[in-house]
Amino acid sequence: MVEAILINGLVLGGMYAILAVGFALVFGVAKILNMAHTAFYMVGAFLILIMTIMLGFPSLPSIVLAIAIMGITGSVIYKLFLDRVKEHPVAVMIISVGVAILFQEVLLIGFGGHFRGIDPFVRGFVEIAGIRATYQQVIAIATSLVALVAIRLLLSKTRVGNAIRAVAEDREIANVMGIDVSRMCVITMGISAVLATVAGAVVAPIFMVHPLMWMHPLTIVLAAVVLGGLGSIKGSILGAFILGFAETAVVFLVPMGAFLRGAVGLSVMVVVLLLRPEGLFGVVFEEERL
Amino acid sequence: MAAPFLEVENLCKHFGELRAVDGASFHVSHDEMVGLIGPNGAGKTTLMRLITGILKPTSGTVRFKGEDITGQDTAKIVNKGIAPTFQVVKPFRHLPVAANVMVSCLCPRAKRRGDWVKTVELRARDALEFCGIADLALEPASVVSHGDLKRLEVARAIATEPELLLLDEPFGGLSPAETELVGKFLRRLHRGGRFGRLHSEGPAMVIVEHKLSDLMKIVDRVIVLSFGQIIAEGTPDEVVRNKEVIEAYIGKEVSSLVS
Amino acid sequence: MGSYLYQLYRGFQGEILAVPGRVIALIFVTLLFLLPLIIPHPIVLKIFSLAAIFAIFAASWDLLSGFTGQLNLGQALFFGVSAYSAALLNIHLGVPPWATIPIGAIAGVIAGLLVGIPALRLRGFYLALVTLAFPIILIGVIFVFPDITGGELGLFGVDRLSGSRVLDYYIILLVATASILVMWKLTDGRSKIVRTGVILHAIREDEITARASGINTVRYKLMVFSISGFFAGVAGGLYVHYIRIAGPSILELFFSFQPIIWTIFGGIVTIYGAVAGVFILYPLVELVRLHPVGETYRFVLMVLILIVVLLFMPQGITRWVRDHIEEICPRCKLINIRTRRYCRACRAPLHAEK
Amino acid sequence: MYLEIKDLTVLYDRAMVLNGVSLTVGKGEFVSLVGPNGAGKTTLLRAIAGLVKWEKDTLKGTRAGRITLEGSVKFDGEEVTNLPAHEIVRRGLILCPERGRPFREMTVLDNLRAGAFGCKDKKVVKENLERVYHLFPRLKERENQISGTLSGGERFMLTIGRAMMSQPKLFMIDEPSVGLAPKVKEDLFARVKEIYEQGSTILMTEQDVSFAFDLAGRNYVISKGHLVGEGTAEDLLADESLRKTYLGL
Repeated sequence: MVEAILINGLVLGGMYAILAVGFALVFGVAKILNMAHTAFYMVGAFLILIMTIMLGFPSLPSIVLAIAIMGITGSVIYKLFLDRVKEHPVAVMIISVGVAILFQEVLLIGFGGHFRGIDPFVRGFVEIAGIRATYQQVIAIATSLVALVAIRLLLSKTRVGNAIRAVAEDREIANVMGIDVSRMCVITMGISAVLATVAGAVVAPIFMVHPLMWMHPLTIVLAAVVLGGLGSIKGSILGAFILGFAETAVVFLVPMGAFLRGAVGLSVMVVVLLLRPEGLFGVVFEEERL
Repeated sequence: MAAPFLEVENLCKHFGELRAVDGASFHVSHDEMVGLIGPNGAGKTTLMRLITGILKPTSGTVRFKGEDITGQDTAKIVNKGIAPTFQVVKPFRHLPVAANVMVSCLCPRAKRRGDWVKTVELRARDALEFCGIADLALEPASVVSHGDLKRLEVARAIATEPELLLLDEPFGGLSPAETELVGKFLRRLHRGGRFGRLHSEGPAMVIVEHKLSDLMKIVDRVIVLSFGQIIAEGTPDEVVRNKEVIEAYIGKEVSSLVS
Repeated sequence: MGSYLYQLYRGFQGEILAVPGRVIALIFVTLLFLLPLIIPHPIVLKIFSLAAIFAIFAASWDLLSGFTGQLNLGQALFFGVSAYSAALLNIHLGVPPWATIPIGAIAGVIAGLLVGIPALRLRGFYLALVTLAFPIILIGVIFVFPDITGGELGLFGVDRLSGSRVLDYYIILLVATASILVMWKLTDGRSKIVRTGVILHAIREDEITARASGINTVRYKLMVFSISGFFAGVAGGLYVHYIRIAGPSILELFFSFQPIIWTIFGGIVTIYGAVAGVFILYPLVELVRLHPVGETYRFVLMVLILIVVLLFMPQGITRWVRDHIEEICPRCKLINIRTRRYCRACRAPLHAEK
Repeated sequence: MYLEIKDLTVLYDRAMVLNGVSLTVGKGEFVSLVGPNGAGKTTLLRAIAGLVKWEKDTLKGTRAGRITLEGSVKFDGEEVTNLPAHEIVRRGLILCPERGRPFREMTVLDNLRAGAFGCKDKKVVKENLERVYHLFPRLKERENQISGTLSGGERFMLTIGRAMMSQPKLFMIDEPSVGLAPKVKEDLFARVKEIYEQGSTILMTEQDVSFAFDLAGRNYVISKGHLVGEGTAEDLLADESLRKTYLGL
């Protein structure tokens, strides 16, 4: 039981972490509460489903292709729908909800509301220190870690990463420093969509794929980002793992757990926020608070 | 003897390692205009914010008319009769100038029984007129120039009918002519203002300012703050001659001030 | 007497007929009241009854999130709490609708305070996410006690509001009109009678300054939370007695997003924008649904309209329309119809001369 | 002329902020722009740097976005009026904004690196960094400190250093002395002078007339969106009416 919680918690937490990082990045840089973020994850998973099962492509190339397609889609959606109205935060939020519903409806029309499975990319399992895990789970955990490290390096070491952080801090000044703000937003949106697809790719064979699968992760990702403190990538990751473990524990330990998984994760968030209103790693400038 | 008007005792505020205000003690009596000066980052603004409860002090006490108001809610403190203005103007940008002041007129302290919207508006106009910006009453605050916004801040503060006015850089960014004007009306307000509980005498004031020459003309007493600590206190003349003050703050400008 | 009537007429002319936005609102409300006479079709009546209920709901969201800037992503909580308490009282204790709806509204107020108290410590998106959590947590609670709450299936067989559809429609429409008028007046910054409007605007713009002006923002925020909870509760009570089922779907994420979508579509911080948004989007989607093809594509259609409208009118449809038919006099700030060249009161030129 | 501005007019909604301003800056000159607050100094610099246009574009569709921008800005013989702000920077026209405004959650070094965004050559970046550190040794000491925790003077040093990283040909400094204590002010102006003496062209706005006149070779006086005077410090001070009405001396 404990092993199962550990492994599943890591898988789930890793997935949420990748999603949360992408979400936090877009929020920080483009100041967009992108409700369509987990819809990218869903569409990414569906693309892999289409390519591997319907078209019979091998899994690795289909994943790469799906990631590329989604990266471009993310950028295009930003350019088409969000860039024009970026000074109206609520309108942007509602448009992104609209985009998510649009994806959901198109998938519903195309695939119906069934649950579909994707074959694992690798079968079998390993035993590490007496804990059994399928290869797929190990791959999922490893991929999450790699993705998280990669994004961290990208942000702190590269020229573009530095520019992205600068835009996140102060757009106007970034602009005067010669950084093209809207190009940075497009790039960030692309990176975030890529991350979402990575998350979709690693867990698609573990969980079922269906056109409503974006809703639940969305609430958890929002909760994770806020739990960690808005704007803090580190915090989002920690928040995601906390919620991932909380959810797994509930599903395994409580009889009606599956119904409660959303409620428990969010309760954790509410309690933490009541104790620490700025989230775990949020920065407060005291003079700006009341 | 009645309890002193405003008493600040050993007030401290630490932001992590930084000691923004470090054991400041002073008092202000009800018929004084006090200047608060000091180099940048000395903690003047922080001190003001501690008094008005926008920030909570790490330790120390603030007493107003004998009552301990340390760390109370800002709105409560304002309703006891201390009105702050801000260094960086923060008007309600989308509201008309008159409505900005109306908000103050609606606070429990300034509200009268059976008041209705018309009379409140008139009182708001009164405050605006006193500050000389009544002609802008209908304009939204977002189109008003910086200098007028500074005056709007003061109008907003006096509309709560304070007994003590805390002004944070009221001359900041004003032209010389405007500075003189504002200085004059502050003086007028202090002497026999209409905007106080006691109509015979105006509110006491604490003014934080960088423009020393203009400040020195209007205040009775000056307190000098450096690195969170009070290093000197006295009449303007005394302070500008104080060696420590010159070293820490005034620099070579002193000659021009004394003359 | 005659002169008094004349004055009343002049007031009506000056305050309503001269302002195109208000003329449109007047025509619209009149049409709504005449609807059962024009199109007595039961489905149309049902759609417009529900639209009126949702109009209260959306307006209550606008009151809270638009006017005080407390972004609430969980407005469904107030609606759901009220709907469930009305349904429970009605089914288990047999309390009639005229009593359950006010009780439901009070439950909404309590829910509002329950969310409002943590809201005092939180701001911006932190608050938004905490509010988003509450309805989802409540769903969890509902699933844990299926015997009382009906679990996943919900509660069936709630009493009807009244005997006939037409009567239902008029009850709902009257309650909706009254609620919306109250909310509108409460939030009107230019109102000559109520002062809360100015204060709410002030709190939204800058809370610290509002406090420095001596306004107890805590009290006003809690007040707004409870008022918003009250009206969302009224909507919830009406809803449950109208469609006679209370299911967990009214607490889901999508249901919380609906009032936001309508309000943003219509125009936030206006109240009437929220109402307009509901009355445009909701009947459209439901009417399209009547057609077999529309059934599948209705949400796609709705979303496309939503996105296109917001791309070109990011502040919402009513504000866009208002900016194109009305012009505020630069001198006396009176609203004029755009076609006028000089202000109707002070004769100042309305349009900047080139 | 190096920088040439003709009939620049900016209207925010209906409020006239700049009204037909024309001015020039020659290569290697130090020009100051003085005037009371609200005169339009900051807006003028923002308009030159392309920020007014940027603001107009991003706020399109809101009331705040009703900005009219007319006139022409020529830099180094090239029309830059309608270029986006980041393109203008690439041509060497850099604005150092009011009140410093560093990227406050980033370290000092990252701030400087962000300034060097336009420069892809790592060697050049390194040289520039050395130059900035040489000028402001304080920044080197604080290299890894989060810039939000710097003091007011250090913050401004950082922003000047950051602007220098993008290899300016013409340096626009907006009100360097706002909110600084007299002592810090003196130090800061000494540094600005040093930068100028190293061969930069500088256009600086300032409220503290005495400092501005000390430094600059030529001055413009601006009031309510109009230029009301131009010349050397002596010329301007000699004009009695100008001195009384606009300079308050």
